[in-house]
Amino acid sequence: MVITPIHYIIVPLIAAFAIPLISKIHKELYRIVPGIVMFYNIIISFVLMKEVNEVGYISEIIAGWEAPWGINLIITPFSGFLVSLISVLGFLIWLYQYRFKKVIDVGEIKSYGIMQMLMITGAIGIIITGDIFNLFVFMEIVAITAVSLTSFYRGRDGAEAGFKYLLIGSFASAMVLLAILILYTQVGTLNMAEISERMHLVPQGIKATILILFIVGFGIEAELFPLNGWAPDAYSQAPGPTSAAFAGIVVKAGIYGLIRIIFTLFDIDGAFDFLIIAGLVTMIIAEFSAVKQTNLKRMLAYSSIGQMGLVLIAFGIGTKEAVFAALFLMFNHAIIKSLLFMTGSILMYNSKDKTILSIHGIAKKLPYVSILFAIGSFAIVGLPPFSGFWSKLYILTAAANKEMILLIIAILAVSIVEIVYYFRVVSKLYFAEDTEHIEIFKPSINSLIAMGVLAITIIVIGVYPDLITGYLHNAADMLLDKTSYIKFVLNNNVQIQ
Amino acid sequence: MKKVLVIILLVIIGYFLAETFINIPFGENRIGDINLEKPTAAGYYLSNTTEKSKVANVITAIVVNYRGLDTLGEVTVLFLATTGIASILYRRKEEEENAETERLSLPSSNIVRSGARVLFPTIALLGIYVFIHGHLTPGGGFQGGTIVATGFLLMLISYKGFNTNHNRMVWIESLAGLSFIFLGIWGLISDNTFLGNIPEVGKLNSLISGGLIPLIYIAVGFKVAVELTGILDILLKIKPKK
Amino acid sequence: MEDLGLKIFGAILTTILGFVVGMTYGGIVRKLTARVQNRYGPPFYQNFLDLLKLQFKKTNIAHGFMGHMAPVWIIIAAVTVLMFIPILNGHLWFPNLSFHGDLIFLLYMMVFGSLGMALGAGQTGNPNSAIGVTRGLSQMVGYEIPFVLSLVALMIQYKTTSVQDLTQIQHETGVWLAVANPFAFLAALMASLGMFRYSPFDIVGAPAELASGPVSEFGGKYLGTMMSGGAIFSFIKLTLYVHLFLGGAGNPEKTGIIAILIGLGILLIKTFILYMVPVFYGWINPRYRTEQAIRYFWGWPTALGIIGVLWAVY
Amino acid sequence: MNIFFLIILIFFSGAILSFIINKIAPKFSGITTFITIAVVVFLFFTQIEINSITQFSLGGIQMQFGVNNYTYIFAILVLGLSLLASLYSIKYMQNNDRLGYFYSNFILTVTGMLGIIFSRDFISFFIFWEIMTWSSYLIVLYNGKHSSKSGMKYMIFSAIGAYAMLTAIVSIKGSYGTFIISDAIQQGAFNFSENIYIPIMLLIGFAVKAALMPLHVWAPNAYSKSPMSFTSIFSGAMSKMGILGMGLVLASVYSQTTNDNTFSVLVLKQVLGWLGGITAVMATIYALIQTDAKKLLAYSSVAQLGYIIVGLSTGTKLGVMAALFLAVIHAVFKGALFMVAGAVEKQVGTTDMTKISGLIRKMPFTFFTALVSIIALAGIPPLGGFVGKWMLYEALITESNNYFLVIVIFFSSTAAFLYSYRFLFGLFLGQEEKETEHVKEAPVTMIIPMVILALILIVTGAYPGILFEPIAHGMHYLGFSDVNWDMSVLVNVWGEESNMAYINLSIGVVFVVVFLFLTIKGYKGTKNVGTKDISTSGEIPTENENLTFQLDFFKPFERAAAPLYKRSMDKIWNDLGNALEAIFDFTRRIYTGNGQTYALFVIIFLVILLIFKNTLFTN
Amino acid sequence: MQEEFNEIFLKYHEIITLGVYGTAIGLMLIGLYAILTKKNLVKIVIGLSIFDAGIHLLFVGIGYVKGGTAPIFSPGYENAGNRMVDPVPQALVLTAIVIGFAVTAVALSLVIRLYKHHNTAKIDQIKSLKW
Repeated sequence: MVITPIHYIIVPLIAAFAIPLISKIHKELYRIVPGIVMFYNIIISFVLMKEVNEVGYISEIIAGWEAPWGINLIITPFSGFLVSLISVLGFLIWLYQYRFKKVIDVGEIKSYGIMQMLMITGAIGIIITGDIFNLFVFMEIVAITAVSLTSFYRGRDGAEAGFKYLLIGSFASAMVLLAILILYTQVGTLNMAEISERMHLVPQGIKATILILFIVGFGIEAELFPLNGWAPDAYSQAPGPTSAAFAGIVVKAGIYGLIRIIFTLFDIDGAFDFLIIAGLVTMIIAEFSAVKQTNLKRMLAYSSIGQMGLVLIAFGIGTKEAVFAALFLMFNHAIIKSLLFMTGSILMYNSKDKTILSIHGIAKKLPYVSILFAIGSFAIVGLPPFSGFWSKLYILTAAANKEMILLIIAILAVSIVEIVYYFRVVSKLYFAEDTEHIEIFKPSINSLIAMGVLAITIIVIGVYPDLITGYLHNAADMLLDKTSYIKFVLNNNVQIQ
Repeated sequence: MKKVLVIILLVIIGYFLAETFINIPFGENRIGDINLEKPTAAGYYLSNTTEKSKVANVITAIVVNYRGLDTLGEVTVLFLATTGIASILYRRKEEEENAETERLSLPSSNIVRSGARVLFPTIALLGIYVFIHGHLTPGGGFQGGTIVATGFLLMLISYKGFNTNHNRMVWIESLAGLSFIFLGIWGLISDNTFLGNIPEVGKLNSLISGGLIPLIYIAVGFKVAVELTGILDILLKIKPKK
Repeated sequence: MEDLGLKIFGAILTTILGFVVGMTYGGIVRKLTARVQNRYGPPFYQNFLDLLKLQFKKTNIAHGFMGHMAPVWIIIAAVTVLMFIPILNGHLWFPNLSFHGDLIFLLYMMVFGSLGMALGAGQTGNPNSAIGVTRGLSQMVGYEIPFVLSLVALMIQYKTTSVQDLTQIQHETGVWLAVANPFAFLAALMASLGMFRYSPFDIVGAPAELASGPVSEFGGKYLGTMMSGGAIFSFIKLTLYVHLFLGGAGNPEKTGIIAILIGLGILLIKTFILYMVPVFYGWINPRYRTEQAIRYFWGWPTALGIIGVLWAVY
Repeated sequence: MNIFFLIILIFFSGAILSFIINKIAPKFSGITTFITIAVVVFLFFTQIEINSITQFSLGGIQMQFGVNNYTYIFAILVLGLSLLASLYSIKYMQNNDRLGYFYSNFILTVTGMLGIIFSRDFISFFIFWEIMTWSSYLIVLYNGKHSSKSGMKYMIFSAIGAYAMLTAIVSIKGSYGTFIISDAIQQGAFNFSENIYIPIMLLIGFAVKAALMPLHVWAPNAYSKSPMSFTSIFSGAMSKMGILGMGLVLASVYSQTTNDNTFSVLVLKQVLGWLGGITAVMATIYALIQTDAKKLLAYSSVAQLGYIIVGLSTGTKLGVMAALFLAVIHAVFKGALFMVAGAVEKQVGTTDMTKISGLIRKMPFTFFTALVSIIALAGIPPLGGFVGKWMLYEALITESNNYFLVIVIFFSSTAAFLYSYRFLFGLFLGQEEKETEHVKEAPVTMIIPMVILALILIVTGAYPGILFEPIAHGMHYLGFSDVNWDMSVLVNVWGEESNMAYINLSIGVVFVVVFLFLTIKGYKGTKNVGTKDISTSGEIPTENENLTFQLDFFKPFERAAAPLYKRSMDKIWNDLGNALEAIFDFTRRIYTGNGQTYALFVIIFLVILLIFKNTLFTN
Repeated sequence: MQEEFNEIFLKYHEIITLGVYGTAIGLMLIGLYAILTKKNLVKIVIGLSIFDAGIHLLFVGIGYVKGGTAPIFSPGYENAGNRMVDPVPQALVLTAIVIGFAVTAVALSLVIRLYKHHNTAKIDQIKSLKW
C-alpha cells in the first residue's frame, strides 16, 4: 500500500481509538503503541521527503474532491522538512519518556501516551493541511491536548498553568475562527491556494483586519509578546517530555501557521516589518526575564520564547537567505531546546526545592545528564563548533546584507544575556560544592539514548552543516514562490498512485 | 478603573468589527450562479451533491464527505476532551475508596424520577432517529448524539444510584471511532482516497442512500453520545470538599 | 692595537678616578657636616681608612647567594655605567664605550645596582633592610619622574639620545644646556637631591632608626665593596650631570697631559659645586617621610620637567 | 591528507583521547597531552611551508587555511610555550581530580590558538576564537566554585569582544561580500575613509583578549584563579592572539591611510596609545599592592600588554617591532614566572606572600628562573626585556613624538621594579618560615621548562637578532618595507645605538673580576649562617619568631599615590551590572501570575494593531 | 409565505442587519467583558462560551441568502439549488460548536481542580506561578 500524507493522520487516530481496547489485553501496550506510531511517522516522513525532493510538491485530496472543493493535504519541501523534524523529535521524545519513572504523582498514565501522540499528530496536521478551516481544527486538537498535558501532574500548579493556557488559547481559536469567517465572506472559499489567488479582490481595510486577527491568533501559539503570558507557566509545569514537545513541536506548528498565512495567503509587505519589530521585542523581553529565574524549566521557557523571537526576525528580513537562516534556526532550536528540556527536567526532579540553587554540583551524581545539558547550553548560545552557531551566523549575515547594523547589535547583545544565564547554570552544575540530594532519580538507558542522539546531531551538524543546508535552501526557495504553489494546487493536483 | 479600560477597549474592538461587517451586507447572495463552469465552493456543493453523492442534505454531505477530515478532527477533539478530563480529574484507587463518590445531585422528587424513567427511552429513540436520518433531514450525528446524551443527563441527575457502565462505554466509543476510520480506509482502498464515497447504492431521499455517509454519521452519533455522557458522568462524580 | 691598550688603560684610569673622587667627596662632606653641626668631625680621608679597615677585617658571616652577589652587582652596575658615560667630553683617553650606549640604557643600568643591593639586603632576613629597601624603591619612583622628564626634554630638543652627542653639541656651540633649557636643568637638579640620598631624603638609610637600612647586615669585604661601589656611583651621577647640563669639561681634541689636567680640574670644580647643592639642602632641612618625599618630587620638579619638555617642543 | 586538517584532527583526537585515558589511568592523561602537542610541533616545523594556502568550503562559505610570515611568529610562540607548559603540568596537575576535563580543554585551547593562526578567513578565525574562549573558560572554572564568579566575568567580556568582532565580520560580508581576510583588506575594508566602525569593532574584539583598559577587568581574576600550568599559556600565549589581531588590523589601517582620513587615524593612534599607557600604569600600581603572588603576576601581565599595545599604536617601524618583540619576550618570561608561582604553590601549598618567605635555599632553580624572568620583566639590561623597552622608548621619542606617553610608560616601568622586588622578596627572600622547613625543590619535569625559558631570556638578551629575524619577516608581510636589524646592535632612526654585545662584554668582565675577588678573599673563614642570625639593633631574634617584613609592603607608596587608587574600573562595571540586573528584574515582572492580565494583554495588543492597521499593514 | 418574508426582509433590511450583526457582536463583547473583568473562574468560562456563541451566530448570519431555503433537496425542492442558503458556514459552525463545547468541558474540569487545590475560585488569588 502506497505511503501518502494521510497516513500521518489516520494511523495515530486508529491507535488512539484502539488503545483503550488493546490496553485491556496487556498493560504495557498503551506505552508501546504510541512509540510504534511515532516510528511509522518517521518512515512516512523519509519516504515523502525523498519524493518531495524529486517532485517538488506532493498533494493528496480527501474524499476524492478536487482542490477547491475538498480538503487536500500538501507537502512542500518546507512543510516536509518540518514534518520530518517533528516526527523524529516525536519518536525521540517517546523514547525518552518510555518507562518514565513516576516521580511526582500524575494523572492516568494510560491517557498520557494518547494525548502526547495526538498532539504531535495535530501539529503535523497544521503543517500539511491545505485548507484553512482544517488547520483551525488541528490547531484545536493541539490546544486541547496541550492543555490537558500541561495539567497532567496532579500538583496544584499544573491546573493553574493549564487554565491560563486554555484561557489564552481559546482567544487564539476565537480570533482564527473570526478571521476565517470574514475571509470566507470575502473570497468564498477555504482552500489556501485559492484564497491567496483571490486575495487581491479583498479591500485593503478588511484584508488588514483579517491579517491582524490571524496574527493575534497564531501569535499566541508562536509565543509572540505580549501574547505569551501562558508560555512560561505551561512550559514549567508540564511533564518533561511534554515541555520538550512544546518547545520542539507545538511552537514550530504555531510559527508555521503564522508564516504560512503571511507568506502564502497575504500580499502585504508591512507584515514583514511588523514581524521584525514584534520578534525583536519578544526576544529582548523574554531573554531579559530569563536571567533572574530560579526554576530551570521556566528559564528554559523564556529562552525558548526568545529564540522564537529570533526566528520571527529572520522571517521578517524576508530574503531567501534570511528564510533559510530562519529554517536552520527552527531546526536547531527544535533539537537543542528539546535536549535542554529533557535534561533540565531530570535535573529539576533531583533538586529539592525545584530551583537552580539546589542542584549544586549534581554533575558528580548525574555525569551524563550534566554534560548533555552543557552541550545543549553551549549550542543554544551559539558557540562553535555546535550547530547553534551556524544559524546565528546566517541570520546575522542576512541582516548585514540588508545593512541592518542595529538589528545585528541588538541580537548579539541579547545573546550575551543568554550566555550569562546559561553559563550560570552550567557553572553551578559542575563547580559548586556537592550538597546532599534527595534520592537521586537516574534516567533510564532509553532516555539517555534519546538525549544522546540529539547531542550527537547537534555536534555533527555543527561540525559539518552542509548535511542539511541543501534541504533548507530548497525549502526556503519553495516557501518564497507562492505562484507555483497556487498553480500546483489548483490545476494539476494528480493523485499519487 | 480596570473596568473603564476594558470598556474602552471593547468599544474600540466593537467599532472595528462593525466597520468590517458594514462592508459585508447581510443576506447578500455570495454563492453566485451554481451552474457556472467554475462556481464557488458553496455553489459547487449545491449543484453536485445530489448527483455525485446521492445525499439530500447538503450540509451532511459537506460535514461527512466534502470536509470529512474536519469531522474526523472534530470527533478526535471530543475524544481528547473526554480523555483530558479523565486524566485531569483522575483519582487513584485508594482515593476512590476514601473520597465519598456518590454523585452531587439534588434529592429529586418522585414525579421527576418517574417522569425521567418515561422520558429517557423516548429521548434516546429521538436521538437515534436524528442521527440515522442525518442525510435526509436536518440534524445528524452530533445533534443526535447530543440528544441521547441529554437523556442520560436526565437520568444522572434524577437518580442518585444511576451508574453508566464504564467498560461498555469504552467499547462503544472505541468501536465507533474505529469504524469511522475504517469506513474512511475502505474508501482509501476502493477508490484510492481517504473517506472516498461509494454513492452507487440506493436512490436519493431514501434511507438507503448516500453510500457511506449515513454509516459514518451513525458511528459519529454513537461516539458523540457516549463521549458526552462520559464527560457528564465524570464532571458530576466530582464532589468538591467544602 | 695600541689603541686597544689605550682603551683598557683609560678604562682602568676612569675607574680609579671615579673611586678616588667619590671617596674624597664623601669624606669632605662628612667633615663639613660635622663643622656645620659644630662638631670636630673626621678627617676628609676617613672614608679610605674605613674602607681599608673593612677590607682587611676577617669576614666570617655570609648570608647566602644573593647576599654574596649584592656587592658584585653594585660594582658591575657602577663600572658598566662609568664605562658608558664620557669623561672630559669623551677625551680619547677616556672614550671607553660611550659611543655604544645611550641615555635610556644608562637610566636602566643605574637601577641594576640598586636592585642587586635590594636583593642582597632581602636575603639577609633583617627586617630593617627590607624596610629600607622598600623606602628606597618608593623614593626612586618619586625622583625618576622629573629626572626622566628633563632627559626627554634634552633628547627632543637636540634630536639625540646619546650623552656623547649632547656633550659634543655643548662643546661646539659653547652654550650649556642648563642655559638652553633651564627648566629641565632645575628639574634634574631637584631630582638629584633624591638621588644622593642625603637629608632630607635619607630615610632609606635612616641612621639611628634602621641601623643604616639596607646594608645593615653587611660587614667586612661586602660592606667595603659596597662602599666603593657607592662612591663610584656618586661620581657617575655628578659627571653625568656635568656633561649633560654644565657643558662638560676639557677638550677632546687637545691630547696633551696639561689639557687633561686642566680638564680634570674643571671637572672636579664643577662636580664639587654640583655636589654641594644636595649637601646644603640637607643641612637646612629635616628628614622627610617617604610619602612626603614622593609627593615633593611629584610636585614642583615634575611641573618644571613638563615645562621643560614643552619648552623643548616649541 | 592536508597537513592543516591533519593537525587539527590530531588535536581533537588528542583531546578526546586524554579525556578517555583519564578514566582508565589518570597518570597518563598528561603524558598524552604532551605527546599530542609534541607531535603537532614536529609536524608544524617539518611539514608546513609558509605562505601555502588551502581552500575549502564549509556551510556554503569559502574558507582558507595557511600560515604567513606574520602569524609564523605567533605560531612559534604558541607551540613552544604550550609544549613546555604541557610538560610542566604533568607533575603539576598530578593527583588532582577531573584531569581528563582539564587536559582535554587544555588541548582544545591550544587547538583554538593554532587554528586562529592557521585561518586566513574570518569565519574559521571566529570559530577557533570561540573554541579557544570557551575551553579556556572551562579551565578557569576548574578550581571550583570560588572561581566561578571570575569565570563568569571572563566569559561575559569575551562574549562582548567576540560579538563585536562578529558584527564587524558580518558587516564586512555585507559590504564587501567576502569572508577572506586578505581580500577584505585589499578591498579596503579597514580603510577609515570608507567605514570607520568595522576596524573599530574588530579592535574592540581583540582588545578584550589583550586586556586593554577598560575591558581588562576579567584578566586579573581569570589569570590568578586558573591552574598555573595553564595560566602560563593563558597569559603568555592567548593574550597574544588579541595582539595578533590588533597588529593585523592596525597595520592595514595605517597602510591604507590616505590624506583625507589622516586625522581619524591620528586620533586612533593617540587613543590606543593612551589607553595602553593608562592600562600599564593602573595595572602596575594595582599589582604592587597585591599580597598573592599569582594576583601580582596577573596584574603585571595586564601592564605588559599595555606596553605592547602602546608599541602597536605608534604604527612606526621601531614601535611595531618593539611590540612584537615584547610580545614574544613577555610570553617567555611571564610563562616562566607563572610556572614559578605554580611550583611554589605545588611545593608549599599557597602563594600568599604574607605566609611564605625565604624559599631561596629550598628551591634554588626556581629562584634562578624567577630572578632571570624578573630582570627581564623589569626591563633591566642585559636581558631581553631591556631590548624591548629600549625599542619602545626610542620609537615613542624619536618616531611618533609622543613625549608624555613616554613619561607615563616610564613611570609604570619604574613602579614595576617595586612589584618585581615584592615578588622575589615575598617568595624567596627574608627569614625562613617554620612551616616551610619540609619544602623541597620542585620535581625535575617542572624545573626543565622553567630553566629552558630562563636560558632563552639570557640568550635573547645577548643576541636579540634571533628574534628580530622572524619579526622582520612578519613586519614585511604587514607592509613595513626594509626593516633593518642586527644580531646584537639596536639602532634608532637618529642613528644612536645600544650595543648589547659591548654591554654584555663589560658586564661580564667586571662580574668575573669582582666575583672572583670577593669569593676568593677570605674564603676559608667565611661560613654561611641562617637567616635568623641577624642583629636587629643589637638583639638576636629567637628561633620561632619570624621578623620578615611582608605586610603593607609599599604602604608609603600607596599613601603617596592615593589618588590613583581612588576609582577602579571594577567598580564602574559592577554598577553597570547592577543596573542591568534591575532591568532584568523589572522585565520579568511583566508576567504577573494573573491569567486575566494576560488576556487583557492580548486584547490591548489586538486593539493597538487594529488602530494602527492602516499604517502598519499596507502594501 | 416565502414571498411575504422576502417583502418584510426588503422593507426592514437595515434593521434586520443591525439585529443580526448587532446581536452577534454584542454577544462577543459581553463575553469579552466577562472574561476580562469577572473574578470568578466559572463566570470567566461562561464568558468564553458567550464569546463563542457570538462568533457562531455570526457564522450562521453570514450564511443567509435573501429568500433562501434550507440546503436540503427534500422532495419538492429538487431543483431549488439557486434559492438555498450557503451550506458551508452551517457545516463549519457545527464543527465550531463541538470544539467550543469540548473546550468548555476541559475548562470546567480545570476549574474544579483549581477549586479543590486553592479552596477559591477567584482568579486573582490563584497566582502561585508568576515572574
